[in-house]
Amino acid sequence: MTGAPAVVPSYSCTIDELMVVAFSRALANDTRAFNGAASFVPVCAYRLARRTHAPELVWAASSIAVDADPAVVGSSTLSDELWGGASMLANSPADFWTYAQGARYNTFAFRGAQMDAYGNVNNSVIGPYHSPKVRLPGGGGMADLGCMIPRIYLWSTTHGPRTFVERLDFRSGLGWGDGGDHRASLGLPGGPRLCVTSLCVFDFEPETKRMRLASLHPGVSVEDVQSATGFEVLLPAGEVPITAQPSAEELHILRTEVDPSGARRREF
Amino acid sequence: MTGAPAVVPSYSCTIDELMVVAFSRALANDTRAFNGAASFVPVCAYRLARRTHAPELVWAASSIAVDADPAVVGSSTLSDELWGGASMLANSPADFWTYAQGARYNTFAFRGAQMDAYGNVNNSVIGPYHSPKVRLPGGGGMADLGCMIPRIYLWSTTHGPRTFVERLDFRSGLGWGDGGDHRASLGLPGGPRLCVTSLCVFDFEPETKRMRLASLHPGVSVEDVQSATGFEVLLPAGEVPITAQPSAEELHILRTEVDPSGARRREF
Amino acid sequence: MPDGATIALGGLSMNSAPMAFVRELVRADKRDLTVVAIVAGMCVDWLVAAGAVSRVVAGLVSFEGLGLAPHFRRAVERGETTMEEYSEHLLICRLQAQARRLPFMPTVAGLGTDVPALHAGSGTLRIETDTATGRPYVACTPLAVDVAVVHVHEADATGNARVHPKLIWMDSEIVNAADRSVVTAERIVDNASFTAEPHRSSYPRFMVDAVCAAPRGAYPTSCFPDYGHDDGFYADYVAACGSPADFGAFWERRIAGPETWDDVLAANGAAVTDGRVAGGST
Amino acid sequence: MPDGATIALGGLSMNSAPMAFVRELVRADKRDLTVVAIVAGMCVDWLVAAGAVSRVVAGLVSFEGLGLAPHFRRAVERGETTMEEYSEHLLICRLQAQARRLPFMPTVAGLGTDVPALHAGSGTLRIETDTATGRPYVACTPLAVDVAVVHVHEADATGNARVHPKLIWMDSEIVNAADRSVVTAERIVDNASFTAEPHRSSYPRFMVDAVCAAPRGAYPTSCFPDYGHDDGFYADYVAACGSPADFGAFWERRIAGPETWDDVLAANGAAVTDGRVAGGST
Repeated sequence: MTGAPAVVPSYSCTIDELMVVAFSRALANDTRAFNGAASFVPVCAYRLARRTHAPELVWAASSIAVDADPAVVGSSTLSDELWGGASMLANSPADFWTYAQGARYNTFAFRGAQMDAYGNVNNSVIGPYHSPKVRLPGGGGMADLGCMIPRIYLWSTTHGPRTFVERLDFRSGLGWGDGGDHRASLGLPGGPRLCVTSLCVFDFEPETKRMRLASLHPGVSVEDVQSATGFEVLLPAGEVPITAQPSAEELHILRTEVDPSGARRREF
Repeated sequence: MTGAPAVVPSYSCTIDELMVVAFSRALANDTRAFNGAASFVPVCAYRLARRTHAPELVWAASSIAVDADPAVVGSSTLSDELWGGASMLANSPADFWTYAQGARYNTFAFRGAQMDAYGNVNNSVIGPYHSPKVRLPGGGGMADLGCMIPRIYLWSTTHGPRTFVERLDFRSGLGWGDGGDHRASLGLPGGPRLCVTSLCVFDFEPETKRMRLASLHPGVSVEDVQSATGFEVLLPAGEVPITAQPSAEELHILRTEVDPSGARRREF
Repeated sequence: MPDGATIALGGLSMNSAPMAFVRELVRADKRDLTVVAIVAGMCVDWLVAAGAVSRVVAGLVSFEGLGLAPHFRRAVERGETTMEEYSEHLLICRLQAQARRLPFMPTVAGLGTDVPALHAGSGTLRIETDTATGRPYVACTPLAVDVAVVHVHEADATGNARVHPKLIWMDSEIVNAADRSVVTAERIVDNASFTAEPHRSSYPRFMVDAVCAAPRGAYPTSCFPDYGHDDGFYADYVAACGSPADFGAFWERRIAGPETWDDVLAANGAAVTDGRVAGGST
Repeated sequence: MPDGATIALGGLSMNSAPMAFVRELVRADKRDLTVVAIVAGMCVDWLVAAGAVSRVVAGLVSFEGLGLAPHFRRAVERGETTMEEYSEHLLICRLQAQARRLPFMPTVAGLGTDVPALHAGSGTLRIETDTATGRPYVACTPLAVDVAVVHVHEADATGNARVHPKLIWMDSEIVNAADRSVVTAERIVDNASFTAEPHRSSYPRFMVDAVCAAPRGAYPTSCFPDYGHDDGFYADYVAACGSPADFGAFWERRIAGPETWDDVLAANGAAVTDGRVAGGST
């Protein structure tokens, strides 16, 4: 489902590791995060951040297991295999949804089959809604958590023009909406902060709330990103930096403690 | 707080026993009840009914302990002393209030410092609301459960003209409201069924929804009830029956199994 | 469970769906069901494959990283089954409005997305404005459910039921909303098991209308801590969906054909044992 | 906790109120507090007796069958303290609207009673009509709370906390609504105690801003199964309220005067032991 060009980083790390580390470094110590299905990159990023620069970071595995610290990441990010070491198993209706609505959980990451320049996502249909070319799973909690959670992160392991589109076929989950102050005008907190892809890292231009290149992965050019992106990519003032290389310590922790079985590679 | 005339039943039971049994007999097998504070008469009635004619009756002690079957009734009907033998301790916000709102619990009993002919109650103030003669505790859950629960029972151990009034100083809890179809017009289910007092049992006249004498306790006359009641007491067609005498079995079960410590007498 | 009924299925994604019960629906040749499932997958796909479903009311139907739900996908693309799509929380709010006998439940979920507009015609969701603050919200109207079916670890004969180590997913929302509820249980236990630990009960007997013993009844979804989902079954299922003939054989041999649920488990190498299901495809 | 703050107290009636914390407020000579308590009694009466409270926001304040709360009653009758009266569920709905960042929570509670009209002026409750069904409902607006204080059995140093055998009352509603939360705990335990049984945790650390050890900290209310409420204390308290002199002496000797909470317990014959408090008045 992607037309992304192959990227071979010139680093001693793989693209999954580069993405996890880039995501991880963006997370502050007061992050209180949770995850949904098939979210290996975010799960590894949360775990890595907690073991490096953000020791007080909260991660609720599957939105349920608060402060989980499992020995390995298994084949599902909703499985109880991920819940080892938790201090609390929260109940979804009474606890999770209250914490999410009150922004007690302040951080969530999602992605869609399509994403637009404002960080809105589509995971419902490709093609016309009522006679779709592809019926996708549905937005699940994206329409909810996109509205409730102030710090939204997006990621994509398939950066190509079919994923990053000018216009979504359906808006299943809210990013910055129509841009500008649209989100605030709905009374909703925060919005998307970063989008970490297989080619680059986007942030969001503060006024328009459109994706803007924040850094290029090694070996990727601005033109590579633009040609893999269906909307006009905003550029920062000055030269676009290269995504910072993971430290040896980060890589060691990621490979040996956070995700020794390499579950993060399931998304690639 | 009562001007009730003394009642000395000519039975081999006391008034508390007569009231508990009268209440108990009114409870159907599909009763799903719970109780609040200082509710000894209802608690004994639920327990007695379950042991006699209504074996499937549900009683949630303190609204929490489903199917509790304690050895004794203690000094508070909200105490964990009442929770022995329960099959479930429900959580109040997530479980109890959902069951109550959905009428999964279908039966509740309350009383007030004042009660009117429609079974509305006042437990908030005596006198003007903002400069009260007596500031009472407040309605607690009466305003809630009076609206949510289809089968409401009232009781009073102090049947006198200061309790049964023409006009409440404040309506803390809803019975039949203004009477007639008022309650249904608010979209609310059911309404009060009986009021068991220290002098008599009232039911509610089907059209007006006003209290109507259903039976007189032994030795009590219609005039006794009327003079102890601040509103006009409706009479049934024909002669007013005498409240049925408890059976020997009922008395035995009440005294030895349901409430061996006599907690029910705390209300008298 | 008549044809045309609205049935809500418990579980979340690859966890704790009442699969043994779903197979009984398949074998009973049900038709025209409306299936409510907040976050679902295999349970919906079986019912759609059997031609039992005219409408799916859900937030998500997938096999997570193991793929799309093939029959669901195809039936919706062909217009044979309607996907009445909500988000998780919008669906929860509709269930809560029903359970609590409220005209609606308000939420900010769905604001700014295309989801509410899908339901403007039916009126099941309405975007409204708070009169005091001017803030918009989505009013979620009650969703009536005829029967909810959930899978638990233990139940007694009267209907008391519990999930180990506690109820974490959203099954209580469908039980609370439904007119009637069916519990399938890994084990039927004595009531004394509940009275010994009443704080661990998940449902009281008066919320449960029927109890069925169904050991390993969530297979191939998980019922942790007892057993995990069976990756191998999912993979084989998705592979078989590549051709109608393959799927027909798979369906007959591993899902619909075996006489009993134990036979299904045996056909999938997942017979009831003390351990977790690991792999398990035959 | 500045003068003028809005503080919500946990517990229900004669159960699990954070009394040791309340005594600290008394000794700190707080003024002009707004006290939110869904169903309360002794905790409110102590604060009113100390002159700390300008407004009580509650559904019920009493000592159950043991009498009215004397200082609360008198202060409201004299106009010294305002009773902002709700029902239990109306108050819960206001707290839920706050916790969930909703413009309001709807309920049928209070319809047909005089309670909503008390708040028509302030607008904290509004009777509205559902646009689709014409059904009336009460819109309960958010109730902001500066600090919630709840008493639990066990907490760890990071703020994870649990109630035994489970959280049954409505304390989570005030914790969820409040900007900050304080937990007083019978026992401080290691985090390992939580990770060993994570399904039993009541609050995660990120909902708790401060933890204080307070053995027997709910006295004279209950903290079952550890100890029951102390009937004798309630009776002595009510009796002492008959005269200002008696109450002054009682207050000094048994509540406000003792140096530490342990001294309070000792003065009431309720020192920390392994058994339940039974009686206990000196």
